[in-house]
Amino acid sequence: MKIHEYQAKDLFNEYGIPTAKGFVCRDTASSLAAFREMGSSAVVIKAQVHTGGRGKAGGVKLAKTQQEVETYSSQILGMDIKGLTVDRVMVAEAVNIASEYYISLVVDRNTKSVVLIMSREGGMDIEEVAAKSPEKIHRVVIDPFIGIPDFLARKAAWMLFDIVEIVKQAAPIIQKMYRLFREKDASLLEINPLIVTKEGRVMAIDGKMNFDDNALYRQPAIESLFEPSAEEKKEQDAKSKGFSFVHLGGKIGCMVNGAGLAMATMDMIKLYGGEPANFLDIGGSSNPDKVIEAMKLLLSDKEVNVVLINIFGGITRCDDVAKGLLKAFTQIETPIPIVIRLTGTNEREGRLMLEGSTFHNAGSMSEAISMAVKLSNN
Amino acid sequence: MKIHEYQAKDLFNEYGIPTAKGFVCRDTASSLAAFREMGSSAVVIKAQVHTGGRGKAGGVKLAKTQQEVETYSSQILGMDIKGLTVDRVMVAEAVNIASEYYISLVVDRNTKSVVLIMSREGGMDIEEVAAKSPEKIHRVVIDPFIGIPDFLARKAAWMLFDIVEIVKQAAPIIQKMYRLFREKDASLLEINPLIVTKEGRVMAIDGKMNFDDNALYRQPAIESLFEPSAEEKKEQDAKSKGFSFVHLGGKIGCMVNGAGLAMATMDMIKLYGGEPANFLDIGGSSNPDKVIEAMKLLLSDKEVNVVLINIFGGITRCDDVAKGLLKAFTQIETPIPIVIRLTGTNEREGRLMLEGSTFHNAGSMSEAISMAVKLSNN
Amino acid sequence: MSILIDKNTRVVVQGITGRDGGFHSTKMGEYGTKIVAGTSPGKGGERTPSGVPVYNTVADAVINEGANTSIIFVPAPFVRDAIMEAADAGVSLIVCITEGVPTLDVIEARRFAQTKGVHLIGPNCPGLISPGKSLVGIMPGNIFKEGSTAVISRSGTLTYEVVYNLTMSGIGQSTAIGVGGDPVVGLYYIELLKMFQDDPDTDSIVLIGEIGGDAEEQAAKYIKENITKPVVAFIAGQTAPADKRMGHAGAIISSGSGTAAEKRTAFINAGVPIANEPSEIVGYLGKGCGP
Amino acid sequence: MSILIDKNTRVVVQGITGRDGGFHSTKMGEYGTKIVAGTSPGKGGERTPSGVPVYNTVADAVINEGANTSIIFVPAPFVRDAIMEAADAGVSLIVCITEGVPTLDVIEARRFAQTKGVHLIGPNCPGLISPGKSLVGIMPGNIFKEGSTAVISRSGTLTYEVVYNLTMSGIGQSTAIGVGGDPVVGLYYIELLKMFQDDPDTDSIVLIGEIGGDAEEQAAKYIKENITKPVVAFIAGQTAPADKRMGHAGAIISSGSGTAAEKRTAFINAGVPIANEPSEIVGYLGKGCGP
Repeated sequence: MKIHEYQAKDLFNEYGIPTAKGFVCRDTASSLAAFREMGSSAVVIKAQVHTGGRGKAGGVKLAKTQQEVETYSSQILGMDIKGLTVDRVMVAEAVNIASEYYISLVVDRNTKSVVLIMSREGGMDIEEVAAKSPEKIHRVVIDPFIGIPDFLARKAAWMLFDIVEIVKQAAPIIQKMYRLFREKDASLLEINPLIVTKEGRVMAIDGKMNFDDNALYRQPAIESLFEPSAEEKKEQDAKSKGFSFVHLGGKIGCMVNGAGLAMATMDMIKLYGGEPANFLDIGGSSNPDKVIEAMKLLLSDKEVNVVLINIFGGITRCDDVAKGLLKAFTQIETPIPIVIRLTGTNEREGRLMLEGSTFHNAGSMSEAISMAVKLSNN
Repeated sequence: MKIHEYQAKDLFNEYGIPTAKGFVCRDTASSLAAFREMGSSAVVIKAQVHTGGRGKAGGVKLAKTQQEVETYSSQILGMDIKGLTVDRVMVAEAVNIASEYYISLVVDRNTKSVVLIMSREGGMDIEEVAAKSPEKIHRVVIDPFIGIPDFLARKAAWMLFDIVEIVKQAAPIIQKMYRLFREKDASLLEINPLIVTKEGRVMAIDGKMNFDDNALYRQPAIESLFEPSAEEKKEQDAKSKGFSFVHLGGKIGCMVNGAGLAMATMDMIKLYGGEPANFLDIGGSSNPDKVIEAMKLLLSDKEVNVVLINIFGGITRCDDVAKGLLKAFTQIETPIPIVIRLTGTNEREGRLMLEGSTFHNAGSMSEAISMAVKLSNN
Repeated sequence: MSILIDKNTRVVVQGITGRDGGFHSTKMGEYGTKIVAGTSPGKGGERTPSGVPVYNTVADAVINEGANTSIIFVPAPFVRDAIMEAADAGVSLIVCITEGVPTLDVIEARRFAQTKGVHLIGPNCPGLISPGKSLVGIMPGNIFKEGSTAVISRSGTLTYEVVYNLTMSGIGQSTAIGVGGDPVVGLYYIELLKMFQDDPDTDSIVLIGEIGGDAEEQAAKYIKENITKPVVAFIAGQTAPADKRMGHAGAIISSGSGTAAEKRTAFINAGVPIANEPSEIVGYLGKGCGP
Repeated sequence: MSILIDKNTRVVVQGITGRDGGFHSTKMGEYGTKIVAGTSPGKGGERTPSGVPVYNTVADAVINEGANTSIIFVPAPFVRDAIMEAADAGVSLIVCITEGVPTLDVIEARRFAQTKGVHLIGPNCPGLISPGKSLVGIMPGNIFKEGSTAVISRSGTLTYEVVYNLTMSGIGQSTAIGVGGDPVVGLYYIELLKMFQDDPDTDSIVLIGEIGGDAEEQAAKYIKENITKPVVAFIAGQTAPADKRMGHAGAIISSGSGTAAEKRTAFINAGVPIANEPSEIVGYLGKGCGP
């Protein structure tokens, strides 16, 4: 789950990580008010959208006068960045930046740990730095039972800074970042750039946080920050029904049990010259209600012209699955052709039961996919 | 550092460990008021002193009437238990005890860990249980980085109890005990007995806590509970001057550098037929001010009839030590004979410097001790 | 032979009195797995309908029944504690089926298991099977067949699909393992490849990967350097869009990395043939694939 | 030969810019110990008056100067962190001189060092010396003499007293170690006895115990079962009253246990002669004491 920069900033403040003063504004009038309130000679106006590359898209501007604040604020509000409409900006105090650094905490699959990643190349795209000059990236693996003791925070801070006064500010910031990360079940906490001001203060200028969806049940405060896009709402709605759904934009609606098999199905559709409309994992059992809900979801996509049901009957046997499908389809009326492929335990019995139905029955995954692609492309 | 039972009870309450209702009272009137306030059919009146064996000494009584509260309270207040005068009692609600258990957390030297110790033989002297039936004592070693996770708390609770409802109450109590122990730098946290009431509630009935003296600097709230006895005050006073002092009651005052050597000196005095007046470790250096302070301390004990100074000159050489002693004794006037023994680096030079002084100079530890014992016993 | 589980595997089921725990305990028992105990705090002393003794703690199950493997079905919020309990109790393998476990819980529990020298598989995995010997998981036992092809996979039904194809073609399996679809799980490709390389009764390996992370790339490198047995790979998610979680929490292309294309390239560079569809795997195995 | 430290010991001094750290660094250097670095956050790049390079972190000292042993002089509140830093940085031995360290800090730091496979001596100890080779501590080096008698002690000056007697009688020492006077410290009798038993250049052992705990009793048992070299023991605190801390935080008879009498009995039962005064030790060694 992603949150906005200004929300991350609020969390930083809650944990004592220094940030530049700033206000979130939903219209130009508020931006002006924020500018006046701040009493700073310059402010940065930043689009608040759940995506990177705001700067390149013109979503970040420095304003020094009321006029500039007004101009930029109204320019940015309503702007489209990577398909997302900007409906709020952050008006933040412009600080005197002496130098910029990169610092983040992230869940690392390989070490199966939280890892602290740092670079003196701050303000840059960190993947680019990693690709071009991997030696400029420092990584510190954190033992979950040890955390970041003082010595480790200092050791890490010395990787970024050479002056003891700066290290003394940075080390506690690193410890606070980790506490925030842990206590809120984050999956990413990135400060880019972390800066040192000309006055010698360490400060987070841009912050980004993602959270572990699996942990939201124990993070109600974080969950309340979630603002799903239209597409995400649909995915969330599917999730609440026990599905895992992702819209893809093609014409062949897929209903599969299991994420891996669903991905393989999409891949094969493409391989066979078709376009999958979606990823849809309906999970374990195949009870009729679930199938009905899944069909509704697929048919709500007006682009879909074929539905492919690919089920592996394992613990739930194929004959039971067939029974469920037949029952479900007594309640579903659609002119769209349905291709069904059932494999696994009691495969023959299941397939026998489907004979004589209006379904297009396939004997193998390859056959099912060719049939669906042919039906879709006609 | 030890605290009173009622103070431990306050800490238990702060950490959510259930205890019986109770009030600390310094006079009989307050005891009566507490009894009335409680509205309980019976109360237990318990002497609050820094020692064990209160029960055997008659310092714990059950009272069911105002008359009994008055009688027992006035009996116990002012009572002498192992040399300590009872100046306050706890008047605690008497609960319906169904069964009693022992549970404690203690720093264990051997495993170099905090250890949870439990027994179903509650209310007894645990050392006695350990000696007679060691199989009735359960020990759980706690990893400082892991603490007591839920499973471990449950596993421990199952060692004491057989009923899931009781285990569900006891497991969090164990976790709270550990949290209290850690957060307050305890060295002992003992609940004896931990009881189950006839109504099925788990509760701490008698609690004892000791704290790590080395950690008091970061535990001001705990330190403020310290009520030193007259003797402890003297020890504390010595400590503030950089000494380690224990009064023993004999006639030979000892001044030694180093705890081990000081103990060995005491032992040898006894072995040679004398009585050491004290243990006094004056620590590393031998600057004159320290010697003067130490002499004041020794001479304040009117029983002392000889002073034995036993110094090993290591990093601080013997000639420097001798210089310091001579300087110090220009400011000390006492008719009491002083035996000095200096060994170690530059021993000869040091001893030469002391020649001609009023000190009794000894060439070896054995000689010094024989001299001191002889002088003391004459 | 096989790896991790065999005829001597004695399983304790954590959460045996729950719906899934009960159902799959029965299924595993029917397959022939030695289900020696279950745990359910407060139900110690009882027995399940099929007669399995229930204990209050895993430690009791280990002491009284000689359990050496645990399978976990407890709800996600209790998984961290359940893994730690099993690791502390002295089993040598823990298989965690539960999905939806918070990542930081897995990180802690796995680290704990590691310090105790205990293997963890999962969470969010279908478990593992050594056909004809032991099934510790939720896989449909009947689609497997005893043999000498190893299967390692991040997915459940896709594994079944692959295995079903193998079995139908007469290719049996030594051990098949679903490592789990979460970003952080226990045993993974490299540890398992090493075990299979050392297993005398495994003579080929099927590796089923998917998008997200770079474990496949690392596995490819490891195979090139250390594995002499033939390996065939399959990668799911070639058409997956970026930044979308494809069912599994771990199946996500983020910041442009973890794509199927990168993984395919890595295997090809390591000399490992890539199947384009599950059914092609049989062909590669038949041909004697491998580096 | 010797144990733990020798000519190859390369010491980093944590807290070298402090009063004690500075003083004893010089003393150790004069003795011949290789003091290769010091640490003092913020003073990295500087040098001490005697020319020892100062680093901001122990890790830097290990990387740049090949330090393999650390000695700690930082104030008590910072000891826990200092030990962990050294253990993490990759030294193999940590000697902590500082006294007054909270026990729970020692428990954590020692556990951390243990998981990293690093030996800890202390805190609240005088350190150790392998005469003629290396001194890592605050002992007066000049009273020691190269030889083959090992000394293990819970005390500082009492050790010097004993060693002085030995040296004066011509009995040199292989390694002499003060394990520290706190209730919880690092290496203790049993680990050290084992090392000395295995050290070809140690042929007798002096063990100086004191009241508090039952480490002496355990050592006695261990000696009886495992040590073939002659051992002489001395126990301080026979006249100590109960429940009073005798200088060392660990020297306390509590709940009637930890008395000198118990310890003496244990050694006698193990066939280890007990000296009644420090000067008697020489006699026992001369006689070829031991079980």
